[in-house]
Amino acid sequence: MHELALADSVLKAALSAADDAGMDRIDRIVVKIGELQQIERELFEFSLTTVLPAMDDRLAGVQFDLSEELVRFECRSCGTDYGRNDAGIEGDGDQDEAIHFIPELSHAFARCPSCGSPDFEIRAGRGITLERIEGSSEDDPG
Amino acid sequence: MHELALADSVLKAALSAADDAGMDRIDRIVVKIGELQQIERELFEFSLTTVLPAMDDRLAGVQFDLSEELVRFECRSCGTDYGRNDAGIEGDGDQDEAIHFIPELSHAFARCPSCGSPDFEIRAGRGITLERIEGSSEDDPG
Amino acid sequence: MIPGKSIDPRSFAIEDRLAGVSRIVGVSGSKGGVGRSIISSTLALALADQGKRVGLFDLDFTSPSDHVVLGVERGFPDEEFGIDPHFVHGIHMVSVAFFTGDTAVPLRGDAATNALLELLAITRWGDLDVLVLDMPPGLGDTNLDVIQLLPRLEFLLIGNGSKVVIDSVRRGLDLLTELDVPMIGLLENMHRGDERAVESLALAAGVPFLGSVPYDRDLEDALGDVDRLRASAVYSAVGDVLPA
Amino acid sequence: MIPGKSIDPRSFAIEDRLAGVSRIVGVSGSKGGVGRSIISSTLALALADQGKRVGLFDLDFTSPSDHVVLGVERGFPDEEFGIDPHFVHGIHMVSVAFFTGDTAVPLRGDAATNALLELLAITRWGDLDVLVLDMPPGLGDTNLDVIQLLPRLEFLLIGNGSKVVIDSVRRGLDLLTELDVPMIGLLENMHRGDERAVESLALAAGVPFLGSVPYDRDLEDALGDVDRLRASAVYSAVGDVLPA
Ligand SMILES: Nc1ncnc2c1ncn2[C@@H]1O[C@H](COP(=O)(O)OP(=O)(O)O)[C@@H](O)[C@H]1O
Ligand SMILES: Nc1ncnc2c1ncn2[C@@H]1O[C@H](COP(=O)(O)OP(=O)(O)O)[C@@H](O)[C@H]1O
Ligand SMILES: [Mg+2]
Ligand SMILES: [Mg+2]
Ligand SMILES: [Mg+2]
Ligand SMILES: [Mg+2]
Ligand code: NI
Ligand code: NI
Ligand SMILES: [Zn+2]
Ligand SMILES: [Zn+2]
Repeated sequence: MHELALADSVLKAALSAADDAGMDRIDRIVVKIGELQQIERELFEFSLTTVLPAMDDRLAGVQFDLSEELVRFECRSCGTDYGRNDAGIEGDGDQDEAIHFIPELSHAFARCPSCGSPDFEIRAGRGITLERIEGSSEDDPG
Repeated sequence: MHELALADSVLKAALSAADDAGMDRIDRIVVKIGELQQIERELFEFSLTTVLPAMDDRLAGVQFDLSEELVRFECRSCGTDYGRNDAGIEGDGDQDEAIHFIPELSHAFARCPSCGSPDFEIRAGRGITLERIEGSSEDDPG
Repeated sequence: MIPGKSIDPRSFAIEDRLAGVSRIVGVSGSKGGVGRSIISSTLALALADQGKRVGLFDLDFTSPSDHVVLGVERGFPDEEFGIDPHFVHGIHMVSVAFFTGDTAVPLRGDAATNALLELLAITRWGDLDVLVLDMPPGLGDTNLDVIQLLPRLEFLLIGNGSKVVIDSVRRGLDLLTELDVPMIGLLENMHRGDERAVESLALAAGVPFLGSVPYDRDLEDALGDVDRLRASAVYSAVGDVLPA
Repeated sequence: MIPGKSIDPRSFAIEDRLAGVSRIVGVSGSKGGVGRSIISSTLALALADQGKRVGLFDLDFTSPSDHVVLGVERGFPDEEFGIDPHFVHGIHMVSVAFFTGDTAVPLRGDAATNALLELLAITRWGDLDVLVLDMPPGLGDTNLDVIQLLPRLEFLLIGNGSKVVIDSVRRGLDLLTELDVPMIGLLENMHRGDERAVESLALAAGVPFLGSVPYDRDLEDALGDVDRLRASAVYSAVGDVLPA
């Protein structure tokens, strides 16, 4: 249920972006969910849509557009590009759980399938990013 | 005159790239020279064109295309984008000299003109990069 | 937001997560092994014993020590609306060692920055009088990150009288002074005999000298056992180090 | 080369620059303050005194110490076809402190990687029997970089009997063993009494135990003065630590 904290940060970031853009209402928030962190999508979505919007009027009619992004690890040692399933992370246990809280702890458990190195870049699919917001201001034409 | 060592590394990188591409002769080497390091361009060019090509036959008729790239520092603290002249580096002295050898030592001397932070990214214009090589192999048509 | 540029939402949550924390103290000093972890842990313990609400956050991700000093069992924190720090010996505590157990965590600087951001975004520290940050050595990513991310942070620097330590701490102190980072002062650790080098350094740098924690040859036996830590000379010395 | 992707030429020069170096020894150990710099510097000094051709490269960029231990004046190296290490007390030596004097060098990990690459690409070490690398603490960028960039590197790990040190060094040792990085062994520093924790750790991890360097209460007075260093208990202990 730490998904609520992640959802909360997304909405805070969205509201800040709305401020910057002079929006009075946010209609749509586009979020990318990285595979590595394995968030519980239902909890995350429930937090975004049901629990949190009450925090700000500008979120009253907001819609969410969530999409998932696969992990792409790139080995700094041999250059191999690999995915979560090839990284040797033990599923359904402590390793998964540690990475769920802090994706960088993959450096403790994940290894390059070609050379065994823990020295990789997480090129994509790490965690939650706010891709885009759409909205309007009172004095928008139309 | 440590410019010779930099020139040497450029040619070694070019020869390695030629190997990868199956080239028997390198005709053209395109190099970008970052402003930050303030290399002595004449020394560097002299090393590239006159001293070093003897190291490998494939460099016999090589031409060089050198261009300069301005420094772009980006402050991690306040986001300001600034150039070498705004970074407060003392010219013609020890600071310049230290940065000439190791561009990252700019973190000891350069400061963001807006907020004073030494915590910046060197976004461009750091040092020497090999942009491209052109060449041909014996069995090239024409 | 800039069209086409995605936003990392985590930093937007930090201020709120720390809203109930009155004071954030970064125990630092650029030289390794000067006793940041010992001081951070015993300071947190002493403040808790005084009835203060205290947090302890071990930011030396690749070489965490506070769980060893305080003898804390590993285990995942509770997860509810975020993560709740472990509550042990009266201290609210977070360490990557709780997540990884005995496993090594090789982390490049940018990964350490990400881990810090993540923990700041999800940890519910609640209401605290003091949050103590146990910093890693050096002048690298994590020390630069806390300066950037936590404008309310005050540094408490640790040094000792060894020439190599004085040389290193002086550099760090000069930098923090130049950057105008709030500084509680410089504390000497492992004080022996009539050594005055740390005091002189504080004087020369114009920062408060916070006194001396004695070298304690029995400290080693107390590590991992809070009752014995409470009886140590270090514990007695750190209790009143933080000016109000 | 991949069309449109520029190449950093520096790594292509490294092998040649180190071609005359017979052996590269990385003095490491993930805990700060265990004595890497003391051991690196006195080991280099002892080997030089034995007539070996020795290099000493201080890779703790944000907290360099070897120049303090050996009492070396700062000053730029000579520049001729590259840079020549300073030659002091029989040791060929490079440290960022030669370039920056007393100024602090805050460096994030990626900048430290760049500084390392640059120095490896331009330094002319010449013919050496041993090049000693004094590593920074932790399991961060520079330790990962040398593993990646210098396949011939052998690690010499330093630890001591303190619980916090044992905990940290065990993690690092496990990782290096898993990665099959060449390892000379584990050396105990600051040995006192009949402490055996470091020896036991080496045994448990299956790496050679290289013996114990005693805790030397007079060492501090010898720092910066090579003649006194040569008379120290540390110097006597490190002279035969490197197996042939
Ligand atoms: N006042 C003291 N007396 C005796 N030993 C100490 C004292 N402070 C620290 N130590 C010891 O010094 C070593 C380094 O301390 P530590 O807190 O881990 O340093 P740091 O966190 O700065 O790297 C540990 O073995 C610790 O037990
Ligand atoms: N064998 C020893 N006896 C006494 N003091 C030592 C010994 N080895 C190291 N020291 C002291 O311990 C401190 C840390 O040593 P240093 O070499 O700087 O550690 P590191 O490089 O691992 O951080 C220094 O003050 C040093 O003088
Ligand atoms: Mg990375
Ligand atoms: Mg950078
Ligand atoms: Mg510590
Ligand atoms: Mg050191
Ligand atoms: Ni969760
Ligand atoms: Ni030069
Ligand atoms: Zn690999
Ligand atoms: Zn700035």
